Amino acid sequence: MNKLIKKISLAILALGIIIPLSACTNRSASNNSESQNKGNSLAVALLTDLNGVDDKSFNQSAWEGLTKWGKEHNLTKGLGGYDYVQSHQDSDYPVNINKLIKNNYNLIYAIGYKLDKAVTDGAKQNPNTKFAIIDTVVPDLDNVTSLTFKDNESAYLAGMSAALNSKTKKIGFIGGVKGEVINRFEAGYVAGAKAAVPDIQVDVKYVGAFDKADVAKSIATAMYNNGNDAIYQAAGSAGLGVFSSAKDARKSGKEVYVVGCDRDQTEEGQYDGGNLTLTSSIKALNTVVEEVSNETLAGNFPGKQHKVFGLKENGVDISKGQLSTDIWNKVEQTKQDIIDGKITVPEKP
Amino acid sequence: MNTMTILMTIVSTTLIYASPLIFTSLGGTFSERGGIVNVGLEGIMVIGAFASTVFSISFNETFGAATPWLALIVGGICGLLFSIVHAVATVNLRANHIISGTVLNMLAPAAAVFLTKVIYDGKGQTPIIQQNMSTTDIPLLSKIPVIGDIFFSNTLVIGWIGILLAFASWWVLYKTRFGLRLRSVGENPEAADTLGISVYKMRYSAVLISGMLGGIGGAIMSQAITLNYNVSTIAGQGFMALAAMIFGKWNPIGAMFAALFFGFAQSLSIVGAYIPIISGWNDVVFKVAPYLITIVVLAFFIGKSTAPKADGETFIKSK
Amino acid sequence: MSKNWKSRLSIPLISILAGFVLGAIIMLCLGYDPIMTYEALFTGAWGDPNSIGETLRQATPLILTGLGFSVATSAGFFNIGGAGQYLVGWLSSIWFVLSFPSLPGVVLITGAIAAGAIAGGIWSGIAGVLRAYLKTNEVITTIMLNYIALYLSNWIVKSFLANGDADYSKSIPQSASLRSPFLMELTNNSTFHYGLFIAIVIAIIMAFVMKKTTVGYEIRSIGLNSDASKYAGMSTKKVIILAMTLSGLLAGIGGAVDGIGNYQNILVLASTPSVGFDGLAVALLAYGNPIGIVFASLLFASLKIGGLNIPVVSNTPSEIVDIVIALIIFFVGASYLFEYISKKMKTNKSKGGKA
Amino acid sequence: MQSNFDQASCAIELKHMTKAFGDFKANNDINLKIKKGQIHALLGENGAGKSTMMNVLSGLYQPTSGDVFVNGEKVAMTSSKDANNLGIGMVHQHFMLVDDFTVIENIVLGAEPTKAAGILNLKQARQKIMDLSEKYHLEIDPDAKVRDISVGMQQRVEILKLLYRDANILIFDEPTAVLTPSEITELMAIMKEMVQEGKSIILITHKLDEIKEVADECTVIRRGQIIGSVLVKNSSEQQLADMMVGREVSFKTDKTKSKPGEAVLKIENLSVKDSQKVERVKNLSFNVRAGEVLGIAGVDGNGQSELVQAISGLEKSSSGSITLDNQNITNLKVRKVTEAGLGHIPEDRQRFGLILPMTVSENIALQSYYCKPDSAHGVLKYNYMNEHARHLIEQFDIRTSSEKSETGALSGGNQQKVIIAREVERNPKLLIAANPTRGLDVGAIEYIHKRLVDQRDKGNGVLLVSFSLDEILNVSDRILVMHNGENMGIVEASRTSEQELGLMMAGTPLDKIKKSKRKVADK
Repeated sequence: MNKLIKKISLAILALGIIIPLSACTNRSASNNSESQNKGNSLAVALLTDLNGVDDKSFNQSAWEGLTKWGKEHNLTKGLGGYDYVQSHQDSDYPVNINKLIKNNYNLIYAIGYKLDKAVTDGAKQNPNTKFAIIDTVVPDLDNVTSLTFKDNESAYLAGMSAALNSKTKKIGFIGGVKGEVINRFEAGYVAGAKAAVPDIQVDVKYVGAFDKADVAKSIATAMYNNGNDAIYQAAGSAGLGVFSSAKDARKSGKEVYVVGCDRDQTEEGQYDGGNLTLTSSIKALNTVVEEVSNETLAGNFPGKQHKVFGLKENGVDISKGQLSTDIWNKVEQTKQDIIDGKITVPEKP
Repeated sequence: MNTMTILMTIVSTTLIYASPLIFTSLGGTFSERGGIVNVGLEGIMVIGAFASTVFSISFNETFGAATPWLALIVGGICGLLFSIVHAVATVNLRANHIISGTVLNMLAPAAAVFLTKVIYDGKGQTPIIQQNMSTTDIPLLSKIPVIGDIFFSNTLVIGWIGILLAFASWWVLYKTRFGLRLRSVGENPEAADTLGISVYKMRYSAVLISGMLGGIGGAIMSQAITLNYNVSTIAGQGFMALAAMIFGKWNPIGAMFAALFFGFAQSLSIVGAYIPIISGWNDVVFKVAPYLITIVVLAFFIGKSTAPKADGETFIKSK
Repeated sequence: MSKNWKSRLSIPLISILAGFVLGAIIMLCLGYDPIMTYEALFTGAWGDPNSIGETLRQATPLILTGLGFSVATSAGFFNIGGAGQYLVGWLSSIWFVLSFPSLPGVVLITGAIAAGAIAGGIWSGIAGVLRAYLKTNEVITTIMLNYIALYLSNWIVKSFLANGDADYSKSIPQSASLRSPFLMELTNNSTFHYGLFIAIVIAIIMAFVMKKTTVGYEIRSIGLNSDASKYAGMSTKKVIILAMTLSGLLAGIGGAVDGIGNYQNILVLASTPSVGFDGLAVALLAYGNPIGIVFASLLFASLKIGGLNIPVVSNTPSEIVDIVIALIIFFVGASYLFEYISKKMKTNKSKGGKA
Repeated sequence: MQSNFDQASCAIELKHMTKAFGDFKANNDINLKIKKGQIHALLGENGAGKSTMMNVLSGLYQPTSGDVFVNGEKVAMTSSKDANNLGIGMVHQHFMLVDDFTVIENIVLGAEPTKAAGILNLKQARQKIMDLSEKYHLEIDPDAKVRDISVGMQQRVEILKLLYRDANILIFDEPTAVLTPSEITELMAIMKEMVQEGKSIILITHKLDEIKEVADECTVIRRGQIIGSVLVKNSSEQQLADMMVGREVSFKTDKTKSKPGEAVLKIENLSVKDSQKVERVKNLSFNVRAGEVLGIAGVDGNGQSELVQAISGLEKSSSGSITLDNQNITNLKVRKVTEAGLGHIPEDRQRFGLILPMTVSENIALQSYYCKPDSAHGVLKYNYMNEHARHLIEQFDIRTSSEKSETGALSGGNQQKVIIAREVERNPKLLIAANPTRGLDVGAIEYIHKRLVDQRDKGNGVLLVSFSLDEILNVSDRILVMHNGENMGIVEASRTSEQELGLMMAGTPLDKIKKSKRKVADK
């Protein structure tokens, strides 16, 4: 028995050596990127939270910005150029930061408040690497810039749009897990809605997780049944359940809408009768990433700074989506008022 | 909300949550009635969700409104193919059933995301499907006054199909030759063997049926709920289905009611927030309630549930 | 005995090999470069002191959740509640430290670990008590308790432990941390901490407990034949509760050690932590043997940490790592395959000899 | 011509049949003829190769070499289905029944009558089954679940399963091991009837009296080889037994007259309910005295198991008291009872007596692992345990390669010896032995009986529960008969007869028998 096991393992081992050897031809191809990118002074990496760069949300937006920037500067995806790394668990952040540093990335975007500890440690230990952290503030480090967004401002406009569009005077909000960032959305949304239509009812619910689309769909169904005719979703991939619930409601003849979040979610709202994404609050990570990358390339990395991107800085915005011209004009007006400082949007509900 | 709306909402949200679980737990019931423990339902659902989504995206223009239904079938077939891994491992290779099921659970999400990246140009989740499975009125039944509105209007038809399928499954298991033989290999494979029943064949059928139904369950998640495949499309539903099967005492009708019960508990926690007296309670109460209720009901009202006698036992045919 | 030991070791080794080879074949079929991928995997896990540190750190909670799962399995229970038990352990350790931040470091660390152990033990003990007295199936209760742990933990973090509106608790004081400047320097600033040594010591203790003590004997007896155990005068109820509690206690220590060693705080989580589920796979790979679990955890951690390096240096999707892990466990479970092949080879050979 | 005729008159013929498992030949060059319309007994010790041969005949095993002829035709059976089609069926020693199925479902399984599309047609099956049941006097309850019916009825279900398939050649593997005397008589009659109908029967048994009663021919098999075939009417029981074991066998356990002392076990007005709250032991009182073997006779399922469980602490009693060695042990925990001086050889050794995947030495420590010298401060002393096990292995002649072997790898007889070594070695005041020789061969039975008597001779009490009247009569000093949970009376073993015991087992109390005897005498 033991002898045979030995033989089998030898056979497998042999296979294990032969097959990869035969694959060596492929190898040169994937190494090309590094040679192409040589001579460029800036290698940029994007480190996402547990969701990847195709989360149909702000990770994706950031990646789109970086890709655009990279192409403009004749870089390719991969070592020495630009790339992204996704984390699979919360403990992966410091590991990923170190792996990126080891592979000579010199500007790292860390997307999400959860990465603040990892960025703080990484920046202290690697003063030559530059970090940009999104959605939270890491103060007092020369090689870290903090980029936060006034999500509440775009949410304010979203709430206003939903309220003005509402025929039932009832609109909803579905969040993923209660927290600092999502609270800003809730606060802005509720304030915007009440400001536009004082007697509007805003129904606020949380899924309790970002991955339970079935629960999110059930909540949305309850909301639509209860007469809400628009729901602002800030629930990550669970938010997909809100869209599918809205599609069901549409089929049964209700004129309901979803307000998208972080990105223009028009794609998600498409159904055979048209589009039910009323509008989307946009977090323009793409432009911010491009901007900061350019500044860094030019030698002006905004270290130690805390940059806040609101409507004024084009960091957040709202899409026109299915809004009527009438409402859109009011929204534009309010947007200007916020930029001008005439309206201050609350950050906490 | 008025009472009518509350009732309507309870029914429709119950079905949203329960439909995938019904199919999957029925699958589990077949497998375990045939003596193969199947903790790999979660993985099977992943494959069903993934495959049906890819199908729907690729062929929605060809098949139009029939796409979601065909996608369910595709999900079922792929679930079935995937479950062959489990069948080979447990029936032929004498693997511990739990190890093999765990392999399915680990393999499926990795393979699905991997393939998504291969198919969709490196993206980690698929695009949104265009032809989704949406709620509709059931013809005739929805015309019944009051009851029709509560139960059959604007409802997830596949959920009702699942409920009917549970009764059909019961009938198959308890009233047909196939069912009798399938159960016999789950209770006493040696006895079945002496009577000329091919234990291996029956156990294969049991696992493959569970693969098909689990695949459909997963497909319902992507076709009716998330409308795409991403890594969190299936996030624990397979385990809830496993729980439903045990809760239902390995009986198809019991499993179906257990799945509905889980959905109902979720639904209550959602609708509860609209009922004036309790709507002021802390949100965490509503979040925890469905799971707590399940434990309490199971412990104090349902009691012991016993698996088929040879469930999980490897049958080795003597030569 | 020694022969048995050898063949028990050879199966995991062949399985690991087979898993990697099959993984390579899959990559080849889909046009990815297996050598480069595996190279990235290896250097990502063991290529430099920092990576080694991270790999060892990642193995730490796996050892403990794996031990937890295997204790329950020995007594005949399927504890899929590792995730919840780990989580309440994590929560309690941080909660304890934050409640008494001014205590001396040794007290804080032992207290935090004890708090995690107790919380994890209670969490699975619930399933044990229900099983012992009401015959409630532990599979269902532990699944449900996972979700309850998630929601309760998130709520507690937000309501009691967070700074203002943040989604994570305050950080624990340096004195309560299992990390040390020495280890950081040694591993080039990795998150490696003393928890690994705690985990290994506990693994050795568990090996002793399960093999050499009356308690371990009772747990094994009940798992193998509960009727005979009753006949021999063992209290099955007591042992069921004990085994389940011990199981969660270990997972809880895993959470605590990860909490004060790795995270240094607790986060609002989007879903139940995967470490609990990985512990199950680790235990299966090691056939429940405590020392085997240490090695299986190291393998797992290598793959997980090394896997992070794959997308950095190649274009292979990192999911290949999870596929390889699944394949390895498949081969371990289906080890009869090797036996079958060797039998076939034997008979073919003898047939050939006769002809 | 002659040989042709010969073959045609044979239901089954084996020619040079060999079945090997690896290097081990379980059947070696077997030549055997089973004549049509006869009962052919097959006699041999456990492990002699009878079961292997029968598995070959029922299609479960394929012979390594040699030929099988059925009704004169050479056949190659690859599955039990093939055997079924040839009209061969087997009643297994361990019933091959699905507990969760009804009697009808069990009978039709594998040969189900169906309507279109595979829908079961149990109505049609029921008619045929009830006809067969009537014809062969095989009384059954068609809709009861098998787990709820008596062992005797389970066997009738097994037989009906074969008849339902129109089997002509029936193999009975130790069919009487689990039956009561009256059930045995019934079965013998049924077998004779079936032979008269033209069916052929192969009867595997240890019980020589049964062979004498029903069999036409008897073949003895030992170590995989045929020792010889004899016509039953021409040979005596003693001859057959000697052929079987290859040496002379004593049927009677040698024992001196008992010298009973004080009562070690006192049972007073004991009642026990089972898990369904049905009273299984009713107001039972008796004593077991030091230095005697008290046998409890009775048909399976008349409260014996519950009685034993109540004494050993596995089941609670609802009223009454149990005193062991002057200590009230009523409703004490198992361990307390054991410590008070009880040894217990349980009914189902694999289910209750042993933990099969554990080593022999671990099993020997099963009752004492928690105290010195097996362990100290919760730590097991393996050195001591192994040494102790080696000592007992030698003393009790347990055949195992090492004390570290898995107990499951031992033969049934040796497994039982492990239990006996463990229980007897503690020298318990009272030893309960519940069906201690079930399924064991003559050699092992002899050994175990000797051990029980030894225990008695050491001045301890022995409570022997057995369904085998032979065993009860052979080993016991006094016999208590249980029926329906009640005490039918206690008789001296030396002054009773099978008939008297049979009447009591059927539910006639002893005093009534005595009265009627007196009446007969009076008349």
